[in-house]
Amino acid sequence: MKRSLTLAMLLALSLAPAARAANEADYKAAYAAAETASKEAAGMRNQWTVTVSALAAAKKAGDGGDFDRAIAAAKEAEALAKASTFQATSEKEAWKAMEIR
Amino acid sequence: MASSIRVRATSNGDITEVQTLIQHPMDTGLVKDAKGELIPAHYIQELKFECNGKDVFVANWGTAVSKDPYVKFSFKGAKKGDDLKISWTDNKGGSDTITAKIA
Amino acid sequence: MKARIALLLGSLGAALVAFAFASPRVVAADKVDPVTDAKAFQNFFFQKFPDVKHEDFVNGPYSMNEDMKRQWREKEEFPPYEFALDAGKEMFATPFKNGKTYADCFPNGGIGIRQTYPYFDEKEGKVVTLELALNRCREANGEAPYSYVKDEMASLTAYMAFTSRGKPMDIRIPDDPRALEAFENGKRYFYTRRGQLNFSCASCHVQSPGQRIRAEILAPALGILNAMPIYRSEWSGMGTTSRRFVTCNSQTRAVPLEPQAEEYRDVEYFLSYVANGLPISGPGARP
Amino acid sequence: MTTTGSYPTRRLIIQGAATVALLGLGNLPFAAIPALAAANDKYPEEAFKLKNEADAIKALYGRTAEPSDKVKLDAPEIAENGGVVPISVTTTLDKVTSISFFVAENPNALAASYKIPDGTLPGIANRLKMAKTSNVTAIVEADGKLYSATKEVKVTVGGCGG
Repeated sequence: MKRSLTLAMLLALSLAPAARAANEADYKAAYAAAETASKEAAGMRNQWTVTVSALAAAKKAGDGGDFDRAIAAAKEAEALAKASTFQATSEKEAWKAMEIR
Repeated sequence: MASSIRVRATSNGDITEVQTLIQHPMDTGLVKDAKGELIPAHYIQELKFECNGKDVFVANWGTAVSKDPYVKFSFKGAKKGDDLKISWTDNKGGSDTITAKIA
Repeated sequence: MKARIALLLGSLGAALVAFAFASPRVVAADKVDPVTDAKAFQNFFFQKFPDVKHEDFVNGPYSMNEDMKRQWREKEEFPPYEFALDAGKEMFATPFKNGKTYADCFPNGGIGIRQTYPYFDEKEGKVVTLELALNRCREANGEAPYSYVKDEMASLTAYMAFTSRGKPMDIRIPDDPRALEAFENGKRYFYTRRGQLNFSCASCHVQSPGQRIRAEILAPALGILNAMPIYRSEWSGMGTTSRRFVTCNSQTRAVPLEPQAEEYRDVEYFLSYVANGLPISGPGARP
Repeated sequence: MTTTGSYPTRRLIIQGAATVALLGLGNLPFAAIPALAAANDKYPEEAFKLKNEADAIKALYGRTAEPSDKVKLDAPEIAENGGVVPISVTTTLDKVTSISFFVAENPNALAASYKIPDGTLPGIANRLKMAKTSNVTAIVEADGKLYSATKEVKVTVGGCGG
């Protein structure tokens, strides 16, 4: 019985934050994370156009107060930026496979 | 400014072959510019070729003719050195004309 | 049973030998060797498309498809780059405010020299493209530089390319480690995947030239810059090599670099060098 | 018309008016064709405005065309670019007075119309714009009759994404 109780509590806790509307602080945090990731990608000169547009969408939604959408867009921008940095690092060696010898 | 009309008229025997390339935007009026506004229709409607005092070719064009339009045709009855007068007018009243010598 | 084991051992041995034979080749490749790279690059295309005449590769997609070639021939009767060519010729002859002209900035008055660009400038230790040299000439004579991407720059380079038509590409790599590094940097950029679509230049222009990407036929990488600058129907206007790199990047959803970024100049150096011997065919008309 | 006395004059005038009216009426069909042909001299504003190909042909020539293998239409199978599609036509028909090009799926079907005066060869090459994959039709007016040839040209965008 005790175990299922703790389980239920855990579940309730994890649900709780989603229940109350995302507020500005969450948006700021998500946007900052996305921005650093995209700066890193730009630093490696391997930024993707979709990262830039997702970041812009996040900012627009954030400024408009629609924090749910802003956070989703910021998260997407962060994921895309991370994918592009992964691409840049893995390609450092991977390009040789395609080289005509 | 150089004329908007480039022409190559070469005659062999009695047949003169004429090729023309005209510098003109030929806007259809259906395209939006960067700011999202419609670019107004601006296209050549009539292109006329005259030689030895008579029309040898008249083109009536709509908005489906390519930008910097090109047309090629041939006609009889002219010889090297004759003058070929080419003139066009567009839907905004713009026009240009040149006279070229048949090579 | 014994036979099978022998067979197994034999094939293993063969594989080992092959690997041994290949591996020094791989090791050797790490030392930058442009001559061998160029030979391998050209042979790859000559073998992949045996019935394409060598000098025809510079005609890009039109060397790959008959129906496209016919449309090209028809366009070339009176090509759409005619106006840019005339404008370039006129600009080339018009003196700057200080009385000098472009001819004073270039060897042989700028006529018939396009095939030697880009070259490696040993003083500066970097690749100098024709477009960079033209803007440098303007700035040296107190004139404002032109956009690297189209209009005036395209007209000027169109005229200079026209005066070199038919001359074989003649790019030199001086015996200078920085030049070899620039060549290698260009090669690396050419083969590196980028953008959300995860394409490298080679994904399209080495692995699938002659095939369609929607309506367009992909051009082979060999001689792909010999026709620059090009009038593209897609742009319904002229475009320089820089414009082509920028648009190719954005198509794979990679954010383009500045028009004369080091990577672009180096990849132009690499692609021009491996096309040595193939004729200049600029200015070109493309879909 | 000499007048013979007042009474007959009125009849004559009426008769005259009638004949003029008849002539006028009678002329209409005849006038229609020369008028249309005359219209050819004037820019065929109407025909260029019509969306549908059949209407445009009617507006321009006043009748329909029949396919003929004497009209040879040359157009690419797949256009390299919808903005610049090289299309040309030649014909062995004689007494050709007009040639026109139609792109059925364009916003306006009639693309270009050419007048072929006496002494000019019935062959034209030009570059047209096509909105999308469509039938391209060339119409040749020879000795008062219309002949046509049609070919499908595929058009799509190029490039991989962006």
